[in-house]
Amino acid sequence: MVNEDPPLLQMRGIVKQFPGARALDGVDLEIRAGEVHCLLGQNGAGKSTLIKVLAGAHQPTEGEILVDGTPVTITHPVAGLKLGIATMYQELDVVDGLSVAENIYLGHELATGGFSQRRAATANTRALLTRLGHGDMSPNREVGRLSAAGKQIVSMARALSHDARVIVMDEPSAVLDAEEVTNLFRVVRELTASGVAVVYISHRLDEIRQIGDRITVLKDGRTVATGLPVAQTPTAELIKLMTGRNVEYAIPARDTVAADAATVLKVDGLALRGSFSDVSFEVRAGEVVGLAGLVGSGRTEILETVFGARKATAGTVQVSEKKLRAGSVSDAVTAGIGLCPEERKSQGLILDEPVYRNITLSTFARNANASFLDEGAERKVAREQIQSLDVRPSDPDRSARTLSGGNQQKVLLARWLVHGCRVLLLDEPTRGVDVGARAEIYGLIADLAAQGAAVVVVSSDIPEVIGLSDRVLVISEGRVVHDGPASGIDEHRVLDLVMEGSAA
Amino acid sequence: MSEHDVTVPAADESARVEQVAKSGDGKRGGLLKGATGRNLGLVIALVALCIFGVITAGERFASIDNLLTILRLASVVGVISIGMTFVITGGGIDLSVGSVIGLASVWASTLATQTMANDFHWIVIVLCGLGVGLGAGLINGVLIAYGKVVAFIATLAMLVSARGLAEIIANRQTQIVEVDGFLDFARSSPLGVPMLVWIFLLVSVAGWILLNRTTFGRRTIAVGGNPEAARLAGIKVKRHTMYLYALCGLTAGIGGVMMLGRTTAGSSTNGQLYELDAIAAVVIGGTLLIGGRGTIVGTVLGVLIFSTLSNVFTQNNLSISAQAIAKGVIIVVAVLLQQRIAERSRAGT
Amino acid sequence: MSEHDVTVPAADESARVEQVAKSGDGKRGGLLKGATGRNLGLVIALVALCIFGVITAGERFASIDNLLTILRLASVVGVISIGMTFVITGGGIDLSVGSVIGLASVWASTLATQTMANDFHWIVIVLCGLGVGLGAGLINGVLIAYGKVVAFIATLAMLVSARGLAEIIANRQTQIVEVDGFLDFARSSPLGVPMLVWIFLLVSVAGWILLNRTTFGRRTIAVGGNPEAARLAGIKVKRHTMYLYALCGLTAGIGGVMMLGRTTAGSSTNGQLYELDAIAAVVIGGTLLIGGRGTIVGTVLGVLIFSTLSNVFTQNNLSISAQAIAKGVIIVVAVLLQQRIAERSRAGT
Amino acid sequence: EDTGEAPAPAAAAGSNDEPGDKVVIGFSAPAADHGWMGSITKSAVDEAAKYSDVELVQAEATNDVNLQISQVEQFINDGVDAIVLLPFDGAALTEVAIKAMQAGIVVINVDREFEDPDAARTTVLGDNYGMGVSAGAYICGEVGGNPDAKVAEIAGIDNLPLTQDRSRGFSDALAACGLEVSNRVAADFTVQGGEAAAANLLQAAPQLDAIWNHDDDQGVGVMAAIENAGRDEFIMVGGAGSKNVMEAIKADDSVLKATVIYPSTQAADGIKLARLLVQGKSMSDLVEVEVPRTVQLYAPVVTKENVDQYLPTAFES
Ligand SMILES: Nc1ncnc2c1ncn2[C@@H]1O[C@H](COP(=O)(O)OP(=O)(O)OP(=O)(O)O)[C@@H](O)[C@H]1O
Ligand SMILES: Nc1ncnc2c1ncn2[C@@H]1O[C@H](COP(=O)(O)OP(=O)(O)OP(=O)(O)O)[C@@H](O)[C@H]1O
Ligand SMILES: O[C@@H]1[C@@H](O)[C@H](O)OC[C@H]1O
Ligand SMILES: [Mg+2]
Ligand SMILES: [Mg+2]
Repeated sequence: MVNEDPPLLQMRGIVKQFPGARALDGVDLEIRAGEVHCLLGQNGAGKSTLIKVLAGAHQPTEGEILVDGTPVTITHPVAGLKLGIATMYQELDVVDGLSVAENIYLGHELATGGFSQRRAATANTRALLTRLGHGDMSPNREVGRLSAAGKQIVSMARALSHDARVIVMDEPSAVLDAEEVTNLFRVVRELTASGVAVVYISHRLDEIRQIGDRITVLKDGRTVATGLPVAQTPTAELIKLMTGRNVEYAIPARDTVAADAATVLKVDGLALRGSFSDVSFEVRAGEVVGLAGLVGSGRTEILETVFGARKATAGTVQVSEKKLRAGSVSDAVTAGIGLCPEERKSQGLILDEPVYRNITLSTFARNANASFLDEGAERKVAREQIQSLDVRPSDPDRSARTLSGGNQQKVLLARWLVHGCRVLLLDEPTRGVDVGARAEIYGLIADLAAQGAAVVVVSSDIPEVIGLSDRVLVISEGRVVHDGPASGIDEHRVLDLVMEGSAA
Repeated sequence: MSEHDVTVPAADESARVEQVAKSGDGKRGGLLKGATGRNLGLVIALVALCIFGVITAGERFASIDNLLTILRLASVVGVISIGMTFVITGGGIDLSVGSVIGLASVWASTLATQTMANDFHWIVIVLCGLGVGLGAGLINGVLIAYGKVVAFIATLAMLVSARGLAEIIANRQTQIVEVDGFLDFARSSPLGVPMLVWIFLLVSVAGWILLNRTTFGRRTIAVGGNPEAARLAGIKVKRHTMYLYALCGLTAGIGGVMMLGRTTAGSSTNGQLYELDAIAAVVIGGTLLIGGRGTIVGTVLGVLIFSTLSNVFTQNNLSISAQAIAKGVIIVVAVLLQQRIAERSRAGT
Repeated sequence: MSEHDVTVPAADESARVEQVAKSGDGKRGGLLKGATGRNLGLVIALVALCIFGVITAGERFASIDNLLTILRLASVVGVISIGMTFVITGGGIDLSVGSVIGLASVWASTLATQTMANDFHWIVIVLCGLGVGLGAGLINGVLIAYGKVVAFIATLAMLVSARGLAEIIANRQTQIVEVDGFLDFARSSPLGVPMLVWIFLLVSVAGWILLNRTTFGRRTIAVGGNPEAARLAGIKVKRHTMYLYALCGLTAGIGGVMMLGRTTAGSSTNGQLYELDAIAAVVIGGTLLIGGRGTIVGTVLGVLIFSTLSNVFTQNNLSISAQAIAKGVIIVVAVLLQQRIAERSRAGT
Repeated sequence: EDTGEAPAPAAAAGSNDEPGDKVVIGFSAPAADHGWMGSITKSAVDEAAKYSDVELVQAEATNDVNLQISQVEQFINDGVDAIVLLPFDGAALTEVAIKAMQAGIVVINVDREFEDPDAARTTVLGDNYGMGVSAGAYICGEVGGNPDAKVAEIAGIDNLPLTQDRSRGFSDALAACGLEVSNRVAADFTVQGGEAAAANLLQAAPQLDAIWNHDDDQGVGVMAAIENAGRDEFIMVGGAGSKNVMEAIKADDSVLKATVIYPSTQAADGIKLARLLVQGKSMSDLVEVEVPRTVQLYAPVVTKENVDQYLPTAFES
C-alpha cells in the first residue's frame, strides 16, 4: 500500500543520552498511514527507548519529530496520546490492584464529575475484549490475578481504547503463544485496513514476515536501514544488518544421547494442587527435554515445583538417586539444579546490584574464606563468564538494571554455569532475546548437554522446543498428554495434542 | 507478583494473600462483600472481643452508652486513619498526623482565633483547624512529591516541627475553649449519636466513595501500585502524590478540631502517637504498606478493634501495662487470623 | 525500574540517586570513598554544624570534653542504628528497638538479676540484657519470616507489649543498680574514652565489616534487593530474615545495658521513641527504606548529626520549642542537600 | 493564716536581692507537655530575669533521660556555677548530678527526687504523699459517712515515684475512714490522656461518689469526659492547683469541689536558692546561716472557702 501525502509520522536524528549510556545516537524513522512498520534490532539496540521517545515517556536529547509533516514536541505521555500515538510498552505497564476495565481506562477514565461511570467502562471494555477475541475475560477481574499473557491482552485493549492513528507494540508476542499471536495479527490487520499505522517490534522474524510491510533496523542506537520492503528482504540480510555478522539462525544439530547415559533427574508423580497433577519424567545426562504447551498450561509451575520453589502436594524429585526435600530450593541448588525463571527481572536479578554479584549470587559463599568475601575471586569468575557468553556491556560493575533483555538472560545462565549445575531448568530462555543472542543461547544449551548436563526447556515457541529437545513432553491443563522423541513430532501435532488434552 | 518482590517476604506474602482474598468479589471494594469476605478475620476478632466484653462486664459493656463511648473513643483516630489509608495506598506514609492534630487544636484555640470566632461565627475555629491541617499536609506533599524527600523522613521532620510550633503558639499552656457555639455543636448528639461519631461516619463514607468510586481513588491505587505505569498512562503522579498528603493533612485538621470539641482544650500534646495507632489500624485493616491496595472498610474495622480493646480492658479494671501486653498479642493474632482465613478462601478459588 | 515502582516516586527517585551516587566507587562500601563520595552531603552538613557550633560557642564547643559528651549521647542510639541498618537493608523495619531497650534495662536490673550478679559475676547483668534483646528480636524475626506478619505490624506489637512487660516487671519502680563491678566497668574510660563510646565504635566497625565484607552482609543486600531472586538462587531468605531481626534485637539489648550503665537505673521508660531516631539516622545516612542498599558509614554520620545538633542547641540556649522546629527543618535540608550532591555526582559520571 | 507557699513578696525583698557576683545557672526539665511543667519553666525563667547577676542556660526540654544526662554533662563541661534540675526520672540522673556536685557545681533538685542525698545541695519538692493524704482526708470528710461509697482515682504518669507516693497517701487516708479505691486508672498529665482515661473509667464505674484526679492539666480532659458522659452524681478533687480549676471551684457549678496544691513555682525557688548558695548568702527569714537541704512545700486543700487566697499563685493550665 503506497500513498502520496506526507508520511503520517517522521523521526529525524533522534539522540537519547542517559547518564552513563547513549541509548540512541541519531535514529531516523518514517511511518505511513495504514502500514505495519517493523522495528528490528538486537537487545540494547534502542528500540524501546526510541518508542518511549515517540510516546513522550522520554525526552530526546536531540532530533525532531514530525506529524503530518509539521514538527511537534511530545513533552508528556498525554501529549503523545493527544497526537494519536498509543503505545503497548515492553515492561507490562498494568496496575495489579485495579480491575481490567480500570486498567484500560486509567488516565482517561470514563467519569462524570470525577465519579467513575463503571457500567459504561465495563460495557466498552467487554466490547474491546471481544474485539481481541477475549469476550470471556471479565472486565471486573483484578489484573493482578491474570497471567502475563492476560496482562498483555489488557494493555493491548488499552491501546485500542484510545482510537489512535499510530499504535506502537513493543514485543507484544513475547508472552503470547501461537494462538494468541494469530489473534493479535487479525486485530493488526483490521487496524491497518482502517488506515491506522502499527509500529511492530519483535525478535521473531517469522512474525515479521507474516505481518510486516516495511522494516527499519537499529544497531547500537543508529538506523542502519530504513523502509526495507519485507517481501524483498531476505532473512539473512536482516540478521546481518542487525548483528553486523553472519549468524547461523538455526538450532545446532546435536548427536543423540548415549543409550547408557545415567538418569540424572527423576520426577515421579509430581503434583501441585490447583495447577498440575501426576507429572513424571526422567532426564539423562546430556539429554534435553522440552515442555511444550499453551500459556497457562502449568509449565512454569512444573519447573518451579521441581526446583522446590513451590511445595509439591504429591510426588518426588530425585537427582541421581538422591531424593530432594519438597519445597526446599536450597536443597535443590546444593543437589546441582539451577532454574532460569520466566520473569527475569522480578525473579532472577537484583537489578541495582552490579552484574558480577548477580552472576555469583548462588556461589559467592564458595569463594569466601571463613565467610569473608573474596570479591577479587568473584570478579574473576564473573569476567570469565562475561567473556565466554559475550555479555554486553562487559563491565562487571554495571548495575544489572541497565542491561537489555538478552544480556540479562545471559547473566542468569552465567550464574548457573559458575555454579556448575548438573540439571538446568530453563523457563522461556529466549523470551525477548534477539536473534544473535538467541543463537548463542541455543549453542550454550547444546554445549551444556554435551558436557553431560540434564536440561529441561519450557518455551512457547513450539518449533524452538522441538528443535532444541531430544524428547518433548506436551502439557495441557496441568497434565502430561504426550511424552516422546522430538524427532517424531511437529508443531501441528503438538497443537492437536493440546486440543485433545483439553477436550479430554 | 513482580512488584511485591522487592519488599520483605512478609509483605510479599500478605500481598498475594490480599490479592487472592480480594478476588472473592468481582466488584472490588463492594462494601458488604468486602466487609464479610476479605475482612472476615477482622470481623471475627471484633466479635470475639465483644463476646469477651459481654461475658466479663455484662450489660455495662453491652449498653448503648458504652457503645457510644467506644465510638467516641474511636472517632478521632478513625478520621485520620481514613486519610492515612489514602497516603499508604498511594505508596507513602505520614508520621506527622499526630503532631498536626496538636498544632491544629492549638492554632484553632488561640485567643486570636477565639475572639474572632466570638465576633463572627464559631465556624472560624473549624476553618482555622482544617486550614492548618491542610497547610501542613501540603508542605509534606510538596517536599515528598517535588522535593523528592523520602516520605518517612519528610513527615518525621513535620512531626518534630509541628509539635515545636504548637508549643510556641500555645506558649506551653493548655488553651481552654470558651466559644459556646462551638462547644454546643461539638457536644450535640443528633438522633442521640454524638457529633464526633457522626463526623467519623461521614468521613468514612466519603473516604470509601472517594477511594472506590472516583477517578481520584482509582488513580491513587495506580500511583501506589505502579507509579511508572501511572505516569505512562498520563497521570500526573507528583501532583497526585501531593494531593494525597494534603488530604491526609486535612483529616488531621479535622481530627484536631474534634480533639478540641472532645477535650474542650487545645494542647500541643493532643494527638501524640496517634500516627502509630492510625498506621496500625490501616495495616491491620488489610491495606498494603507498600501501596497499591487499600480498603476503607478494613481500616474502620481496625480502628474499632483497638478502641473496643481498651474499653473492654478498662471495664475489667486491668492495668495499663497488662493492656499493653494483650494489645500487642491481639494485634499479631488478628493479622495471623486474617491471613489464614485469606489463604483458606484462596484455596477455595 | 519495575521493582522500585512499588514505592513512592520519592523513594524510587532517591533510590536511583543513591544508586548513581554509589556507582561512583567500584568497590561499594569502600570506607573512605564511601564517606567522602556518596556521603559528601552528610559530611558537609556535619561540618557546617560544627563550624556553627565553634562560631557560637567557641572552645566551649570545640573542647575534647564536649566532643566526648556528644559521642556519649550518640552511643546508645548509635548502636541500635547499626542493627536497624541491617534490618532496613534487608527490606524490613523494626519499631520495637526503643521498648526493647527499656525491657532489657529493666530485666537486667531486677533484684533477682542483681543478686545473681553479686553472687557470681557482674557479667550476668550484661548477659541478661543481651539475652532479652536477642529473645525479643527472635520473636520479631519468627513472626515476620515464618508467621508472615508484616514487619511494621509485628514490631509495632512488640513495641507495645515489651513496654507493658517492662512496666510489670519493674512494677513501675525505677530499679537502681548496685553491682559495683558493672558500674565500674560502665564508668571506666580506657585511653580517656568512655566505655559507652568504645562500645559504639566497636559495634560500628563490626557492623561495617559484617555488611560489606562477609557473606552475611551480601545475603542481607540480596534479600532486601529482591527476595524472590535471592530465594531462587538458593539463599534461605526466611532464615536470614529471622537472623536480621535477631541481630537488631541484640543491638537493642546492648543499648539497654548501655542505658543501665549510663543511668545506673533500669526503667520501662528507657529508650522511648529511640526507634524513630534510629530510623531517621539510618535513612538520612542513605540506606534505602525499601531495602537492598545499606551504608553503615552513612548511618554513623546520621547519628552524629543528630547528637551534634542537640548539643549545639543547648550550647546556644535556644528557646526549647524553637529547637524542635529547627531540628525538623535541618533534617529536611540535610536530605535535600544529600540528594542534590548525589545528582551532581551522577551528572558527573 | 499562712502564705508560706506563695512566693511572698516579702521573700523577694531584703538585702539578698542586692546584685552580687555573676551566677551562671544551668536549667533542665522534662518536656513542657502540660501546663504545670510549662509554668515550672516559665516561672523559673521569669525569676532568673529578675536578677541582673543571674545568667540562665536552658537545655532542650526532654523526656529522654539519656539526653538530659548529656545536658548536665554539658553544664559540667561549661563550668556553670549551679544547676537547677527537674529530672524526668530522679534515679536516672542521680549519677550525673553527683558528678556535677563533685565538680563543685551547686545542684538544686526540683520536684522529682534523686536517689542519693549527696546528688544535690538542696532539694525543693512538693509534698506528694501529703497531697494524697489531703485529698483522701477531704473525701473522707465529704462521703465518709457512707461505708460503701465508691471512690475512683485518676493517677498521673504511673511510673514516677511521686505518683506512687500520692496514691499511697490517698489510700492511707481513705483507709482511715474505712474507704478504699474502687477504680484506678492512670493518665499522663496531658489533657488527651485525662480525657481518654476518664471516659473509660466512667464506663467501668456506672456509679461513683468521689474522684481524685492527681493533676489539674489532665483534669481539663477529665472534666470534658464527665461533661460528655453527662455524669454529676459524684464530687471531684483535683491536684496541683491550676487557675481554671480554682475558678471552677469558686464558681461551684461543677463536680469540682476542691484541689490539692502542688506549687509550679518550685523551680523558681530553685533558681533563687541556687543564686543564694553560689553567692554564699543565707535564706532571709531563717535564723539558720545556711540554706536548708530540703525545702518541702506545703500541700493545702483548696476549697470554695479559701480559694481566693490561692488564686493569685495558681498556674495557667
Ligand atoms: N534508564 C536507562 N538508563 C541508562 N541506560 C539505559 C536506560 N534505559 C535503557 N538504557 C540503555 O539503552 C540501550 C537501549 O535499551 P533499549 O531497552 O531501548 O534496547 P531494546 O532495543 O529495547 O532492547 P530489547 O530488544 O532487549 O528490548 C541499552 O544499552 C540500555 O542499557
Ligand atoms: N500471578 C498469577 N496469579 C494467579 N494465577 C496464575 C498466576 N500466574 C499463573 N497463574 C495460573 O497458573 C497456571 C499456570 O500458569 P503458568 O504461567 O505456569 O503457565 P505456563 O505454561 O508457564 O505459561 P507461560 O508460558 O505463561 O509461563 C495458569 O492457570 C495460570 O493462569
Ligand atoms: O509534671 C507533674 C505535674 O503535672 C504533677 O501535677 O506534679 C508532679 C509533676 O512532676
Ligand atoms: Mg525493548
Ligand atoms: Mg511459564
